[in-house]
Amino acid sequence: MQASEIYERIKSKFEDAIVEFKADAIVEPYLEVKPDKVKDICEFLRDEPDLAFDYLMCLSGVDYGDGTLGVVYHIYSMKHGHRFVLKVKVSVNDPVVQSVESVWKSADWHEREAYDMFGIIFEGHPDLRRILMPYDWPEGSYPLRKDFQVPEFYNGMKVPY
Amino acid sequence: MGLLDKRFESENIVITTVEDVLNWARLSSLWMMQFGLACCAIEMMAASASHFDIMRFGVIPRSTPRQADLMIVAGTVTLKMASRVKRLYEQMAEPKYVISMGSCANCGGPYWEHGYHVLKGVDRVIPVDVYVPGCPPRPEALLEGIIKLREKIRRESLVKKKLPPVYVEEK
Amino acid sequence: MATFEITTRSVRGDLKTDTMILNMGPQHPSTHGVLRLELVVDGEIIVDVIPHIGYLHRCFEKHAEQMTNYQQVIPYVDRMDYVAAMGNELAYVLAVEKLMGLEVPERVQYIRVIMAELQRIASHLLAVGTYGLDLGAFTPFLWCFREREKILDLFEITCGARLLYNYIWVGGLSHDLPSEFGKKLKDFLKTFPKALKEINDLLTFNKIFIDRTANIGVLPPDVAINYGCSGPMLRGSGVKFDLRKNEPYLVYDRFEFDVPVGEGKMGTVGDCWDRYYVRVREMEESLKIIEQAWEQLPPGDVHSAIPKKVRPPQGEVYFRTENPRGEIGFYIISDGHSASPFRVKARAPSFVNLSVLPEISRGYMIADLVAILGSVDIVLGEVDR
Amino acid sequence: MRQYFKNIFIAIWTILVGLKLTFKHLFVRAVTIQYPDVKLKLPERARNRLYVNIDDCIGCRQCEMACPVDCITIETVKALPNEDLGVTSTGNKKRLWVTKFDIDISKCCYCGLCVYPCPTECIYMTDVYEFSEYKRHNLIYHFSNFTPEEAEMKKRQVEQFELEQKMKKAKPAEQVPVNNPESGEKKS
Amino acid sequence: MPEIFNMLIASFIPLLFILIYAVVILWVEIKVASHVQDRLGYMYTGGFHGIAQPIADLLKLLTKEHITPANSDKIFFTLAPVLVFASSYAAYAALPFTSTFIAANLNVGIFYIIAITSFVVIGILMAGWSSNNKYSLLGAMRSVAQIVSYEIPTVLSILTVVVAVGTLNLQEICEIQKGGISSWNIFKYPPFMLITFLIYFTASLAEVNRTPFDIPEAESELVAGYHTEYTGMKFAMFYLAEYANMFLVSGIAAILFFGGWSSPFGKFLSSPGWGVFWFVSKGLFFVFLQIMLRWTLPRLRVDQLMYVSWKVLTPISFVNLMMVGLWAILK
Repeated sequence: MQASEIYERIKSKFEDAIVEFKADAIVEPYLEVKPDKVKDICEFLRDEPDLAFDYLMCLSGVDYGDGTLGVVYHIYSMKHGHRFVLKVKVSVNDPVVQSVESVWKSADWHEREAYDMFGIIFEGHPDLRRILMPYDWPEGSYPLRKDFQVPEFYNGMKVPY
Repeated sequence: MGLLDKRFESENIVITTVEDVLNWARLSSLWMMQFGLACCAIEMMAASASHFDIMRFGVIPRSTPRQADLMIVAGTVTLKMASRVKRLYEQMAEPKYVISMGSCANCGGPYWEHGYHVLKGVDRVIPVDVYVPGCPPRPEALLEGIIKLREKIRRESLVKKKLPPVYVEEK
Repeated sequence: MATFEITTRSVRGDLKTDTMILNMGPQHPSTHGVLRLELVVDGEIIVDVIPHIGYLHRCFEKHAEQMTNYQQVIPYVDRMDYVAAMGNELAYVLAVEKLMGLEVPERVQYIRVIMAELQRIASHLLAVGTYGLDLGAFTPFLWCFREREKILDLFEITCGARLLYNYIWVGGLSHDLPSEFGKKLKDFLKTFPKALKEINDLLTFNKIFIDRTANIGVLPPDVAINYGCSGPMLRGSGVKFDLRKNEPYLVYDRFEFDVPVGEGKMGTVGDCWDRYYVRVREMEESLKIIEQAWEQLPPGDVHSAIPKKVRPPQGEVYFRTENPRGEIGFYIISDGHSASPFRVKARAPSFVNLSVLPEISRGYMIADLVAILGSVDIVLGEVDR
Repeated sequence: MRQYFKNIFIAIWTILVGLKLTFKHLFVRAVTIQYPDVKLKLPERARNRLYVNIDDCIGCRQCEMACPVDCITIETVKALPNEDLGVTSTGNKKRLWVTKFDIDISKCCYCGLCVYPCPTECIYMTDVYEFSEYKRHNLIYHFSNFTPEEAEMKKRQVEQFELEQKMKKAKPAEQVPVNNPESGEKKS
Repeated sequence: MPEIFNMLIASFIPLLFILIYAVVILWVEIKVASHVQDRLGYMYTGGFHGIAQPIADLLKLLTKEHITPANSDKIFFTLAPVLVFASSYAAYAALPFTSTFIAANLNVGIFYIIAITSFVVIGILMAGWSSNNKYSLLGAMRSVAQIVSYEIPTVLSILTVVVAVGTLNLQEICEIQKGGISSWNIFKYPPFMLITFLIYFTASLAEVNRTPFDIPEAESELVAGYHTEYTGMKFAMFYLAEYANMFLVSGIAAILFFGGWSSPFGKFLSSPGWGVFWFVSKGLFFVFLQIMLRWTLPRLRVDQLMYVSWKVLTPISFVNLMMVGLWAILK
């Protein structure tokens, strides 16, 4: 099932949630949606029998550098063998996205990592805390942001070389 | 060196012979702590496997820090792990030695420039006796590091280190 | 699933019992590296497991963005899953080539398949060896490493390194196969099946090993898919999904090999024994692939397609391949003008497989948790990236 | 009841099979390479310690740029026109003094990316793997044959020569007979 | 006056034997383990094949720092290794090394040995509890459950032999089996004595915490079980006690089933001097068997351990005891 047909199915159901569908993007077309509608779209994509996207391949946070953060969902269907790309863009000052942890359990750790690295808050996530960085890492500093400054000291240890 | 360390003022025939025997005992049965962090741990396992048998030097992997007297820091020490490495080092019984294996443990290795979470060298947390360079070092390089450590232990002495003479200018 | 009934705060007669927090700390003989498991334990029975990871977070994604060109990221990709470095390189390089739309000569593809399959055998040998070690059997660990050394010799005469190779480059390979590679590969293929049979006799069909692993840590197929597990974890639960067959890349579609799946021979489908046995059978399949690939190896030059400047167009790609531990995927965004990647996200199989650990280890005993963790077969370099 | 006895029989049988195997392996020759006495001959592509043949180095900094870890630091000084630095073995004309060529081998990740871009193949990886140290700063290798003072002196010479060039270019333009103090020194 | 002299000699010789045997077996275990795993084991300490390695180990352990964990019961912490070693050393009193030499010729010899070896449990429990470490406590709990539940099959199989032989005195048991290989107990009442030996050997493996029953000091689960917190000489005492126990149980197996110091050729080579050789070599053969088992088998889980003891060994040893009893009466 091609990406454009999947797009049609989503458009028919969630008309207002769609921001942009880029069919001719390099390598894979993707669909950008509004941050507060992500969970419903994902549930629809998973429960629809002939879409059956039951496998979340990868959920990655991205810092686009010009003050917008993004979350990219790569999903795949085991039954039909087709794949789809969903994108969400939020601004840096209120980076809130709906959590899809209830749809795919593998999103749990991916979202915690996106929060840990970019500071994207996933509302509805059971326990959103840092996963890779130490728990007492300073609150506002998210390492993978483009404007990240390495702290001079951490617990008495000099960090830069 | 535990009970008798640095207890004696001067060297005499009895001390030097006792020193040699105890140094020989300590260097020929260095019990290693099973403590692997990253890729160097795989090379450490290969060193204790059949091809480059580390047990030929009397190095037996022990699982608890209490019974180990050689800690091989094999891999990248991150900031989150640094306090653990320090605590493990403190739990070891006194005559303890540390081999820093691999570039990451020596000075942060490939992660020294942009590694915000990597500790730049384990010698910032615990004193290191021998640095084994390599990324990861060959098992033979680790064995050579152990031989170098054995040389260092052979030269250790019970006598308190003589401080360098202090030069006082003439009035 | 829980073999014993869980009594968190049970009152046996007037004896009031309570759960205990046991910390299988970052340094523990059986945590395969620096993983901290916080166990909530009622006596010996596990009530809950809380994994704490991040003790080996080496900021791979930050490094990928700071490098000056795509070629320099490959040594860092090697250090992610340091047991199967060739697999990571392959996934990253194929992703960049797909982004650039670069065509690679046949010979390079065949050599890449041979190297990836040799790496799969070496990685599974380590997994089998350490699994025996976790359950108390020391000898299989050393026999497995004796065989693994032969594969490392093959890698060393080809690219010079034993563990982290930097061998597969964007567009080709760093060296062509040396002249004595064929002979060494031949006698490895001849002696390995015998050694594998020995390890099987000693460990796989040993009654105590079967008691310790059958019906333990059962992972139902739908939970496996929902948690995103892949590789031997997924196939152990009976789901016949292998990227080399379902989404063939390189020249995998030219070889015929079958995908072993857990059938629950010694217990229920999806238990530790099945995951272990899928790995042993996969080693035999990899042997078949290597033999076929070696016969059909075409001549050619491996350096011909290596571009002088690697400048992928503006765009992004998500490409995944079948690593020994599961499906490794690289999501690369390139902004067209600069030589270094804008964002590289690595989807590591161990990271996802580990997230299912709390789900499948409730109700078992501490000794079983060690068996379950061994059968999940994680590498911390990949989990923490 | 039958399963009960079958279990016992399987247990005993597999233990005996295991014992047979380990007993057989007691007499299999050990595969150990006794390292300090017997050293393995490494294949010729082995990647261990880096070595730089400094006479062939033309100071092009290709290796410094290619290194992902930036563990090579090179400082070069332009040769004065009257100085002739000779030709490298591969026939390239040398035009730069390499006053500082340091490799911090404890940072190096042994990936071998610096070996390919070198035009004169003067940097390559040897098969020496025994170089562990007691002190970390011994792992910083200095390959250039310039002592720091010589490098300093060479640099001053070149700056001073540049100054004169600028002075010469500036003087004909102004045609002002300024008796600047440096002109006296030019001849020394 | 000579009475005390005799007692001193009688108590000193087993201690000397344990020390020499432990030093040798330390070296043998690692060498056997290495050659089973196709490698070389000790090579460089003390010339040929690392002969002096155990001496180096013990000397190093002597000069290690003694660490007593914070807020742990100091008294129990130091007493535990002493108790564990003392109990296995005390059991050597009743072992008949040869026809003329036995430390204490008790006529309840075997009963004394079973009683005294159960002190080990108390020692291990003390070690586990007092080192104030969760892993040690778990290790101690497991070892108590294991040793106590394996006492039953051990005692029952010994009872079977006593029924067949008729005396508790170890010296007399050896006397009865003097007539060469055919008179050894294992060949009497053909199938049952063999089954008794198998049960006894398995149960004694558990008694001594050796693989496949080495759960109290399970390397991969409980870090190092009950002796996690012990360093230096205290740990060496545990190490020594484990090897002393190993020889003790294999010595008893040799006496009860394979005729102790009696030579397999009946009259030939059966002088007291040779008696020691036969007894020690039979004991060392079973110790070698235990070492080989350690490097082949994985470890059992605690509840499987209980299953083997209560559901398999005990019922079969009961049936066995009845059969031998009936056969002895009908004969």
